[in-house]
Amino acid sequence: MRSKVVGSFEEAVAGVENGSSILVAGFGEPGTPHNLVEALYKQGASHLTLIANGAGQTREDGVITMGNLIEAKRVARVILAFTASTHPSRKTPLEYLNEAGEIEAQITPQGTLAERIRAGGAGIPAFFTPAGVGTEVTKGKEHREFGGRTYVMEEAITANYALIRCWKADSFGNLVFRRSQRNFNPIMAMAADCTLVEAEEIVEVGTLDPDLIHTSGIFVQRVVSIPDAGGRLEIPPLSLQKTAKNRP
Amino acid sequence: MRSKVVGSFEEAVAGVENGSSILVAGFGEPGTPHNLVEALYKQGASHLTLIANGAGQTREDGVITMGNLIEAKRVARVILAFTASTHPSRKTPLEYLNEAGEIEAQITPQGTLAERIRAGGAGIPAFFTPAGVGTEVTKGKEHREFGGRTYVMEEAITANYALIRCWKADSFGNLVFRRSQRNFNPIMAMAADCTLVEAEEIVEVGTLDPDLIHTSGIFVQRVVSIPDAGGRLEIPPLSLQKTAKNRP
Amino acid sequence: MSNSSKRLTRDLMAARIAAEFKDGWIVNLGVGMPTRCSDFLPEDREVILHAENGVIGYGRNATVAEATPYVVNGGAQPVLLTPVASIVHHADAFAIIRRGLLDVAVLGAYETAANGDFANWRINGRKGGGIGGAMDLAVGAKQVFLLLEHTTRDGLPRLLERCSLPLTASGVVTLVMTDLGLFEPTGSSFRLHEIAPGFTVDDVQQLTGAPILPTPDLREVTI
Amino acid sequence: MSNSSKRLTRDLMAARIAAEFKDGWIVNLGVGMPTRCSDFLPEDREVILHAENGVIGYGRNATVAEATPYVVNGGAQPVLLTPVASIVHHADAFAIIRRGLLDVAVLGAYETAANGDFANWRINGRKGGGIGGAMDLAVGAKQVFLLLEHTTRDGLPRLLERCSLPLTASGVVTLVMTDLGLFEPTGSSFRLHEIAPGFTVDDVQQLTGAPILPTPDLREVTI
Repeated sequence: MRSKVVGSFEEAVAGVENGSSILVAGFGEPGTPHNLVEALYKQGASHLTLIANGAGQTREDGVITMGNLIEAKRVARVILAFTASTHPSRKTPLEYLNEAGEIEAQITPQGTLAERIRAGGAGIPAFFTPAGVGTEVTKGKEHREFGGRTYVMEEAITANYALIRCWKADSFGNLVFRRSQRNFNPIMAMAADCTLVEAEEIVEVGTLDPDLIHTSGIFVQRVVSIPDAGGRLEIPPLSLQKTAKNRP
Repeated sequence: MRSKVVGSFEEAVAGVENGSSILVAGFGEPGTPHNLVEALYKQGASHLTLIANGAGQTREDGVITMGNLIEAKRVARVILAFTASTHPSRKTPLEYLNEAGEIEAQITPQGTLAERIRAGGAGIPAFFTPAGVGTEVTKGKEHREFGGRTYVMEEAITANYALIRCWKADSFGNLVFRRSQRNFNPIMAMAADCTLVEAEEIVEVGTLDPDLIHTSGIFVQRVVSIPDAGGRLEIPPLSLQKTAKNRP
Repeated sequence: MSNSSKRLTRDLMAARIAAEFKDGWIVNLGVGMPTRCSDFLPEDREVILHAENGVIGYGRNATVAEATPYVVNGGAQPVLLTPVASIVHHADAFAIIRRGLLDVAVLGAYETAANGDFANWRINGRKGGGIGGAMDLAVGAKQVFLLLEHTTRDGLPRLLERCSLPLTASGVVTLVMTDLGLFEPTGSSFRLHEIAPGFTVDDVQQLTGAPILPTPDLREVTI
Repeated sequence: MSNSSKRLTRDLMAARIAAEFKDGWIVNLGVGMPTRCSDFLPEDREVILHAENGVIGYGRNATVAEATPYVVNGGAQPVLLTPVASIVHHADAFAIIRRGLLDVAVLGAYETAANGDFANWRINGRKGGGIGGAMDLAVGAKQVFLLLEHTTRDGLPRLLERCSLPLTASGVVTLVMTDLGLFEPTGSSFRLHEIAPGFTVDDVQQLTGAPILPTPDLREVTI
């Protein structure tokens, strides 16, 4: 078995060209491929299209995010469920560039985003959903009734790359996610031509129970081990620090 | 936590009314809910719609199948990927009734069938697929081009009931399937209003790893333990006897 | 307003709306105030919490000691799992929503209207916004409860005859909890079921952009 | 036909088509003859077998002693898993197919034509049929190889100028293995690359319903 394991994050993102479309997984902290995003930031590709849940924030703890890529004007287009921060007072680089017309920002309901990606990974070019009907986000789109209810047609999303983070991977690229790390990861891995994975642990082929594998290795092209992760998070989870309650 | 476990197959299928639509999982032997099908046969409901991969065969080893329900004229309509046996010499009850015009038999490509069920479970009323374009099975259906390729629109399938077989269940209805037992089971469980499960083993709530659960208990209404199964198959697998090779 | 009038705390608002959850319900709690509800679930009832990221069956918010970076709710906050917990991916999490399995979605909002409309994703004049899962939840859940402050920072009403902001969904709101009381949109007015202690119906009417109709058995908000 | 002419056995046909699999290919083997290929995979190449029921990375057919009722291929026959194996549900198994991840689908057929059409699901005059996964596989896989007997039980040709049976898909067949040789549909004819030992091109032409064009380097079928 040829191994898909590469030696560094740099190697994992090698060859990402200007103009590439990139799915970036994660919901909050869990399952966010911070290391691959940082490697992409250093790699230099520009005119990117980013597809993710949100991509606005930059951080003050040194962790490189999609927000940094956007701030550096390396991103031409985003498709997101959040294109602005929830608090108008905390403006993100994306918002400034969006207001200045320097980036194309497509906003889409989160379930529609997830289903468009799932459709892309499933070879389904388009489907109908009730989400957003009667709102400005579905204006100009095709609507149709099924069973007396109105739905809007949405088209699939595929991309050149997906950036994925998992708990365990084997060298064939079979992936296991832990708890809410799963989120967009399995569907994004299916929708990309080239799926790049950062894994907290890489194990021998044959040691993962086939019934427990969340993403089949046939969807994965490159896997890289996160140094010093060993099943733990190498980056202090910001959301955890901010929101976990101090209770007795 | 209220338990969804019921005491018998009879109890599990109680209340299935005439005219019900029923998804029946299984592909070959694995994941086929033989005990629930037998209970449904004894229960007596008629004018049923059955949705399954295939439903033709009757067996000579005493195992009751959907073929027996069809033979007993309890089925008004089927949606299947196989409406006739592969060998014209072995005619099934479904074929005789279909030729006589006594049953409505809709044939659909297997992937379209799976995706229609998945769409039903996902609240997606319709989608486009390339399967069957240019063949007689998509005649009269709406076709449309996306990206220069022609697709056909297919509508979702939902049903009143799903008959499911799993390896392990907890009393909340969380399910784990073993190997190719999975097949149609998870998507059918999602597409039914009332999902009935026969489980080879029932375990305490909290003992199944949340990451390993293939079907969430929120999709499941009733679970029944297969007596004397204990993780093994209580019915001799016909396909196994027939096809496994006698090699040294 | 009397001297004893004090708007309800966020915890009280969350606790009051959580008291509406019925036994066996599957509930989604939106980002912001709604996620607080998981700390106030009625102990005599079994309520299953569903999050957009695919966590089904989570429980209360985690303390710093309990928190792991692997388990977060729809607001990306660390939570604990309950024994019935299971995990699905994002597309399946929204399959559950669209399929209609949620008994209620509790959402935050900028505005809501007597006709059951609400707006929670974009402020007028601002480019971009944050929809998150709200549009899917609003049309998928059997009921939509809102948790919001009764007025803006500038003292303007958030409960209106018609929304002024771009809508999240039309005619779906069934219950509204603010820091002044518990309201039910009726089409042309808000029926006031419960009122914050120390406030009068007139107080509330003055801070509301639509007619307020107190129910005959109007009472103070209590948990 | 000489005395030594004997049609190829099913195992030989399966082995010859399996020899076409390239290193790294993802392959689906259809019900019937094609599933035999898993017993003849080239040992110097890594081939991943995919089945409609969601088993990815299965290997050879199981012996009675090895078989378990939990692991079957697309023909519902017991098989063994390889170390890279993973399992998905039926909808995801077909997502893989439609997404275009399969390098080849090897299918059985009643008929095929020089224009790359084939038919394998319904016999004329018969009500109903068996499509299985064939229509999805035929339009999803990068290539379609067929494995079929060269003639019907009545001696009529199965390789034709145009199919007479309802099509499974149009213009998708890239290689055809019969018990008389290895053929490539070219649009108007079948290019004959390899021929069963003991048969002449004329022998094959007489049993074929479309023009046969032998390649200049025509050779005997060998594994």
